[in-house]
Amino acid sequence: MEAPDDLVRAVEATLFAAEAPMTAEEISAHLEGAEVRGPLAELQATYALRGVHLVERGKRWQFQTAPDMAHLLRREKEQLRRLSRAATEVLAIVAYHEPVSRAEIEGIRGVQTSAGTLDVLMEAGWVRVEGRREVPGRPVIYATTPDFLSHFGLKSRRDLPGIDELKAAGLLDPVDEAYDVAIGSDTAHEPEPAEPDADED
Amino acid sequence: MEAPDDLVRAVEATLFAAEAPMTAEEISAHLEGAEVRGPLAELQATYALRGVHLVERGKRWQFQTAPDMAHLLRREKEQLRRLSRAATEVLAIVAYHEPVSRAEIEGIRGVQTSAGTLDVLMEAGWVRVEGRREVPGRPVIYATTPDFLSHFGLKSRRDLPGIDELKAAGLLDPVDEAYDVAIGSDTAHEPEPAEPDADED
Amino acid sequence: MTDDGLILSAPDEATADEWDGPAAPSANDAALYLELDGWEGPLDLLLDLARRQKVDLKAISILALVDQYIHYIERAEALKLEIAADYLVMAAWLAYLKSALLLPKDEQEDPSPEELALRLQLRLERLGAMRDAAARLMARDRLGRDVFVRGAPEGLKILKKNQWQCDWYGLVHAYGQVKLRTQPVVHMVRDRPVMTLDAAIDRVSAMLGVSLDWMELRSFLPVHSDPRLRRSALASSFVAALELARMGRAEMRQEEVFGPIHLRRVKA
Repeated sequence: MEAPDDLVRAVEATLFAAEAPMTAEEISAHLEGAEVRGPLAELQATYALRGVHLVERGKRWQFQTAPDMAHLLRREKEQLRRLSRAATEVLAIVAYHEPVSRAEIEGIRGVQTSAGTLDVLMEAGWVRVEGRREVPGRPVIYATTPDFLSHFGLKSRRDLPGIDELKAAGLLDPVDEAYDVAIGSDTAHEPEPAEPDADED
Repeated sequence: MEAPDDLVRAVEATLFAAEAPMTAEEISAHLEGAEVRGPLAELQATYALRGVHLVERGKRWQFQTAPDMAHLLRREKEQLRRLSRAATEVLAIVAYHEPVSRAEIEGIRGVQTSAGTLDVLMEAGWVRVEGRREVPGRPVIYATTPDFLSHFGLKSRRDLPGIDELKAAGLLDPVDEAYDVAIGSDTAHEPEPAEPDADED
Repeated sequence: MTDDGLILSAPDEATADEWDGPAAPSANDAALYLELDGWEGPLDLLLDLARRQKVDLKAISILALVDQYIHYIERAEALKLEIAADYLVMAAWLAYLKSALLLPKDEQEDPSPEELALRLQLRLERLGAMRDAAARLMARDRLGRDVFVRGAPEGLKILKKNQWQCDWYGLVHAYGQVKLRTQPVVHMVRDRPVMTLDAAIDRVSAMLGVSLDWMELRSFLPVHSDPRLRRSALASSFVAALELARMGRAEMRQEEVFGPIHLRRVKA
């Protein structure tokens, strides 16, 4: 690469350090009235092949990243994150009760729901604002999205197991009932040979 | 000018767009792990003749205007806050002796260092607390920062002006050591306080 | 080993008389005051005075330097200027050093004045080196003064996109938990057959009374009863046995870990 002359270098440095795009006149004034159109054209040609271009926008000149490198300026980094328990509960409530307002969600959960929780679900693309309920205060109501169905492998919301099914699957058993079942099955199946009664019988 | 390859252009665009100097590792991470040392060297050579240079400062790379353009650019830019003489001396002592405690700085300067002096240097981002020396009293020790190297255009501390000669001349050694060398004695040196006022007592 | 010339030979041009104030040639009193105010301590003043000798600091004449310094301080005192204590301490120390240097060698104390002089010279050298280094550092092409980074960088933004994870089971289970937590729950406390500790103590002590031999703990349990009552009875009987042993009414023995536990009556 041949050395550019000093005026070209001066224009280059001036535009590089400038905090805003500059007109040719401003650059010239900065460089003691030098004629800068030639140097600007030369720089533009030089940079045309590079990762940075010299561009003129509305008579103002500036360096900017080459268009095909623009993706470098904003890089997306995906990270897998598990939904928190609170968010999962809220999602489940929206799915079972939609459309549902935040106050209703809180009523069902029995605890306050932080604003961030619904945001997370909307960011995930599973919940959306469906509108407002025509009651005093016109609360926003939420519903699930088609993405929600496809993510959870559901054809429709009707595929979600009902309360009775949850009960049958043991998911709604209160803790002490579950304990009794466990105890009962212990005795029934005698799974522990060390049990005194098993030895005795 | 031949067209640089896309990786070179990507490194160029990344560093042009970056708001702070980047290490080769950071650039590489931004470019999906590409090996960027070759491209950096190529860009550095390409830009060496231009009005903008690619420089390495404390392992971090950045574009900056060529030093010979200073006279053109300086007038527009706000002057740096002038450092007091005390602050410049303290900065030099930290840079050439780091890591160094406040007592050691004061030993060299023969005067107490006002609390503000080190604060000014830390606020400027040139000096930081590096830790504590594991001696009685565990004094805080200070060292320079990567920003210090950037600001003063140093690739590394080895680039400090005259540091090799100072080292060779023993001028970075404490007075006690230098004294032993000067009188060429291996005799057990008495723990003589070098402070004149201490001798005075 | 000390270089005598270092201390005693004064360069001709550096006599105290020629010197009329550091930094500024003007000898007027106001300037003197201001300059004294501007030193970074006595060592700093000494270094500037030493530099006026226009020789390498290694070859400095300490005697001449002492004279210059004392002269400077005396002039300041004559003008009734406030002089910080550390300057006066240095002046007194230098006066002492000078007199010691002029004494015959055999009358010198330890540390020798030559040693003190050499140490002073070494300190001046070191401070001088740092002052020069500072000047060279400040003269470099400095970012923001001589060289500039890009004025308006686009900036690199890394957008972190969260890919949220949740599965069908997690969803359904969460709903189950919510319903569970908020449903009115009816607690049914079942009537479970248990053997109380008191009953066990009565039972075990009564049974101990019928035999003097070792009996296994399990033989104390009710034979044909609900398995859940037997579990309760085993626990109570074990505690009862411990209690009886504590009271000295029974002794216990176990051959191995997890082995059967035996007990028998202690003969009164």
